[in-house]
Amino acid sequence: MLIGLYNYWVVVALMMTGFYIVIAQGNLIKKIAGLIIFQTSVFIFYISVGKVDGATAPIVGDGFSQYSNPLPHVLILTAIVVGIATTALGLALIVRIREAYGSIEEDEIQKKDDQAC
Amino acid sequence: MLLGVYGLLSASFFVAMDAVDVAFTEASVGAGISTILMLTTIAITGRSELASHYRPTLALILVLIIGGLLIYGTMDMPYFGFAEAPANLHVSPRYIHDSMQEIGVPNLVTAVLASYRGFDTFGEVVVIFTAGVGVVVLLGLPGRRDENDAEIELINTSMHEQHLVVRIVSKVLIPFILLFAFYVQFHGDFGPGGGFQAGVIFASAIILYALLFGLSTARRIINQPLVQLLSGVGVLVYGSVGLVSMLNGGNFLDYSVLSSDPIAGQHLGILLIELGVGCTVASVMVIIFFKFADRKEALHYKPRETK
Amino acid sequence: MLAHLPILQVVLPLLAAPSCLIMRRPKLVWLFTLIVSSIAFLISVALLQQVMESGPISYELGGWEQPWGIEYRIDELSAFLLLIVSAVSTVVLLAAHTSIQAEIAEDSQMMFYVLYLLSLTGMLGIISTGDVFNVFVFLEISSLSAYALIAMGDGRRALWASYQYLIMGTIGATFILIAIGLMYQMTGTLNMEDLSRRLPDVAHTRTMYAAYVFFVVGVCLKMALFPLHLWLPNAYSYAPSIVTAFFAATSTKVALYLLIRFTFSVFDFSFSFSTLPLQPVFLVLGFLGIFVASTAAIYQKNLKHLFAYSSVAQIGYMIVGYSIATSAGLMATLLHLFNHSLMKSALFLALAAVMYRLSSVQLSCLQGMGRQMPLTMAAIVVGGASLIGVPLTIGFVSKWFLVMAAIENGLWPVAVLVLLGSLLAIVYVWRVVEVAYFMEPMPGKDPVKEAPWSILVPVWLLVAANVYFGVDTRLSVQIAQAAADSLFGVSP
Amino acid sequence: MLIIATIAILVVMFMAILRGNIGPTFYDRILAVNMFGTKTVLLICLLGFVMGRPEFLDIAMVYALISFISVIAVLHYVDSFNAKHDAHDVQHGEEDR
Amino acid sequence: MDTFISLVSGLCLLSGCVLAISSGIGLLRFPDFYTRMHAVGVSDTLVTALILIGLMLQLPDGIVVTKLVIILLMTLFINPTASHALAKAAIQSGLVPILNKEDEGKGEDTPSKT
Repeated sequence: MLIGLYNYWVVVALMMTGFYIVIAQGNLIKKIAGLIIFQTSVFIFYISVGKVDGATAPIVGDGFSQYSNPLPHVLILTAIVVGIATTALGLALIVRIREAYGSIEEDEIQKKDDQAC
Repeated sequence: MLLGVYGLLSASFFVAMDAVDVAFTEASVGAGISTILMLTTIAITGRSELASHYRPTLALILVLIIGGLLIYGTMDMPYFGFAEAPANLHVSPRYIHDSMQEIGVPNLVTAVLASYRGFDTFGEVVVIFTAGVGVVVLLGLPGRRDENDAEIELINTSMHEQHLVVRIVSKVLIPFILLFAFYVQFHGDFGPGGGFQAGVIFASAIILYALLFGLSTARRIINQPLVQLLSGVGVLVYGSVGLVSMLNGGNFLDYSVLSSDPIAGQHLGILLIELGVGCTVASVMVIIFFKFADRKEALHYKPRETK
Repeated sequence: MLAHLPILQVVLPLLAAPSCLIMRRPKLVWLFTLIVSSIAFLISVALLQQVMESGPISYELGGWEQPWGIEYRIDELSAFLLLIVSAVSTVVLLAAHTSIQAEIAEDSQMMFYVLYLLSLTGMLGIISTGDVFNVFVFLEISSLSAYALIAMGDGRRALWASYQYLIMGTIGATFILIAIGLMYQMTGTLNMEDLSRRLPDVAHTRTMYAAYVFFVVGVCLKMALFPLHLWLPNAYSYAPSIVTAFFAATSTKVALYLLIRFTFSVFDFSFSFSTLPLQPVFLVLGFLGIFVASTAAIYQKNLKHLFAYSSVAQIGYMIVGYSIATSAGLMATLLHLFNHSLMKSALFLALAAVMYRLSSVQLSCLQGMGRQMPLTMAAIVVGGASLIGVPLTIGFVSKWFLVMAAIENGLWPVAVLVLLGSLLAIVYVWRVVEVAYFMEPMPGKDPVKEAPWSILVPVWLLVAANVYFGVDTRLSVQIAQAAADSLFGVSP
Repeated sequence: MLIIATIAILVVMFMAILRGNIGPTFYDRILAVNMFGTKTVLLICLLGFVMGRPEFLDIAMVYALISFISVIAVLHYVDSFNAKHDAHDVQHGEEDR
Repeated sequence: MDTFISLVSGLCLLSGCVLAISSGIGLLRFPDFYTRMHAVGVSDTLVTALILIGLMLQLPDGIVVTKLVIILLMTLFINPTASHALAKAAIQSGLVPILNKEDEGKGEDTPSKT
């Protein structure tokens, strides 16, 4: 029972690492990095779902009868694109924030905002 | 940096999991594009980190709760790699068994991606397009060129003279990369690959060029407004394939009606939409890179704004 | 062509967005966007009519039948939501040109409309799709464009707000993605209808509980339900006024739609409410949201902030109605959803007018405006009355139904608390009225003119709708009733 | 044989990660990552053979290209970063993200 | 003949592995950046070549071998180039190699460009 699920547990651990970085980090870029890790581990989770023991990659070829499930792959392809889109936008925002605030630390930005109030 | 490793690592994991196409994409995205973007951002914002301040306890508790919930959720999951799991029994068998007759594309992922779930892919193209527009909005519009182009170039050449060997090697490599991109684009039906991957590879060739020969040189070759237009054209191509199939009496994105023979129609449709995808992705990636790089270059001249 | 309406609804604005890039002049693009949006509105009217007459419409994309391909499925609920979103978008767009001219630099205006269309597409796509993964994709389209739109707002705070929204929104979306993955793993399908057929078999596995919780948390992040609302006030306040008016009326509503859709059509209704302790949790959160956010609203100095907090409070009302978990309660929620988008878009659009003349929405700037901008201020007053729930406005109607639904179920405290919440609304709305009408204009300040017609007309259109649907409730109640009934499986 | 090779490559990859982690200078890290990249290419080739699907070679090719581009990009930015920082007289970032 | 080929291929793979591991050890154990660079840069290319050739011999099938050759060529181009660029960048940034314990400090202490 433990062996059968270990893969998922590793994924969960990775996911939580990423998630932890997102919420605990004060540095904006690191937050985005955490977000990427978080998302990528979700992708790994999906792909694990589609894996079938003894099967091969879902490209029809001679001499193979069992293929892994192609659907999760498709979903993850889309999700990867979404991920990179989010990353690009987030980083662009960081560049602007840096220009406007002169800092990329969450606390400092908050402080500057409070002062302005 | 380490993130790039993570990208590579997860990609090799995907290979082990039979997800060739995903590995392909993750390789080019995780290790390539997002690393480059990260680096550019770091270069712009500066790497000097202040003493990092964590707020660990609360975050840790939250993470533990959520992680615990997930572990709890895994308890009833079918085992990893279990062929009889519901996920592998319900919808996907049709993709595996019938798609050769229905679509005739050996790469099942391409078949599902482009035809069965073509609309998702359309959405994906639009997401990328949105990101491109968003980055353009955030980081300035094309045409706003710095006056001191010549000066920038001076710096650039001085910077790149050092890497003479790299430049020559890359010069040889770039045409091959472009060729390879086309191979990936059109070979996607048979092997791993497809529009998205091809687009990314194509864009990375251009990025390589820009890195080594300076932005202004690259800018001379690549007309930014045109590239921007191209990103829209890709979406339009995809959409109009859908509309044409609608006019031909099918449903939106039903490629079977594009030609008298359904299989040929499917092939045509997949080819066209992959082209659209490739077009949009390549141009958006190039745009995004240029926007970031422009910002960075501008930073070299203006003293840092202190507010 | 009539059969293709469900997809045209989404694809039209989608294809219009890149086409905008070809047109270079902002005015032209604006006109084009307006036309596209109004066509979308007309289509949604036609769809609603069709659905009310002949039941749900299903449209198979790519010609693949449903668990294999992606299906578009329009039922009463989604048709209702489509109508709201496209209507608000069209009316808001009417005012967009003037307001945007004042708030956004000339050369980004074109991009503004592109993003606006994309965001509209995303919302319409979420509402009409019948495929859970497609929901995720369109959710991301709408959120990505939302981040960019918000960042276009004034000053650096907009950037920061947008960044916070991006982080929160992405976490939310990823949670939803995890939930979808778990559901797929247990059932092997992504189609909503198919899911609802296959879920009962596995409903009592721990995986399903986890999936449901992840989904709810993810959606609540997007919806800005009380403890997760932190991104909303800033995002609304610093975005361009037009964007605020559009989002306040639509984006949280779309998230609420997702919650309703998943609780009632995808998961079994009894699963959501009897197996998991969702009802008390939502009731408590809803009321906490109402009271905390309303109290916060009272102390705000910035009008946009004030109304943004009030939005959080209003979401609390909707959640309360939702968690009553009867057809009547749900109907009240839907009605409030409709009404709230009308009043919030009216209010924020009126603020756009204020912004246009005063280039500030600080409460103190409003002194004496009751005389200088009578029409705008009157609109704000009517909208505020609606928020409170004064009779003859739509706010009254939905609160009435909410209270009735609560009493019907013997939940007296709920009814009382709803009324108490309205008292708080009186306080914050009164502050605005007081400043605008009973304070002398600041000395030494030039008097300003009334807002231009191009903004006033849409504002008053919305205000008129506010009053009209407050008096003549037949139409909205009928549709909301039909939608709620169909979700509960009662044949109308 | 193939399996042994795969395991050996994995071990080397692990070593590269270690070096990347302790690394003392920035360049050590790049070096480690570069090595990691080339090893991944090999790993994918080997995996393709182990699984009997030589189609995987396409991915290996992409990998080789991408890791090259990454290293170039890193160097490029490190260059410019150093140039900028020397001007501002800020310490060399010994630490890396 | 077949056994011979497989023997050769096995030999290639095995020596590739040994080299790879030794380069890994070098990467970990050598004292400074340049020596590490040496360990990796030199052996890496050879390792790749050996393993790829070993693989080519395993499955003498037209397209596969072509692809492997392409990969091989690419690594042959790319690896030394990357190492070169890396070393050059390191020198330029003012990282001093430990040439000799006594020599230290006197080395190419190039002040980085300003």
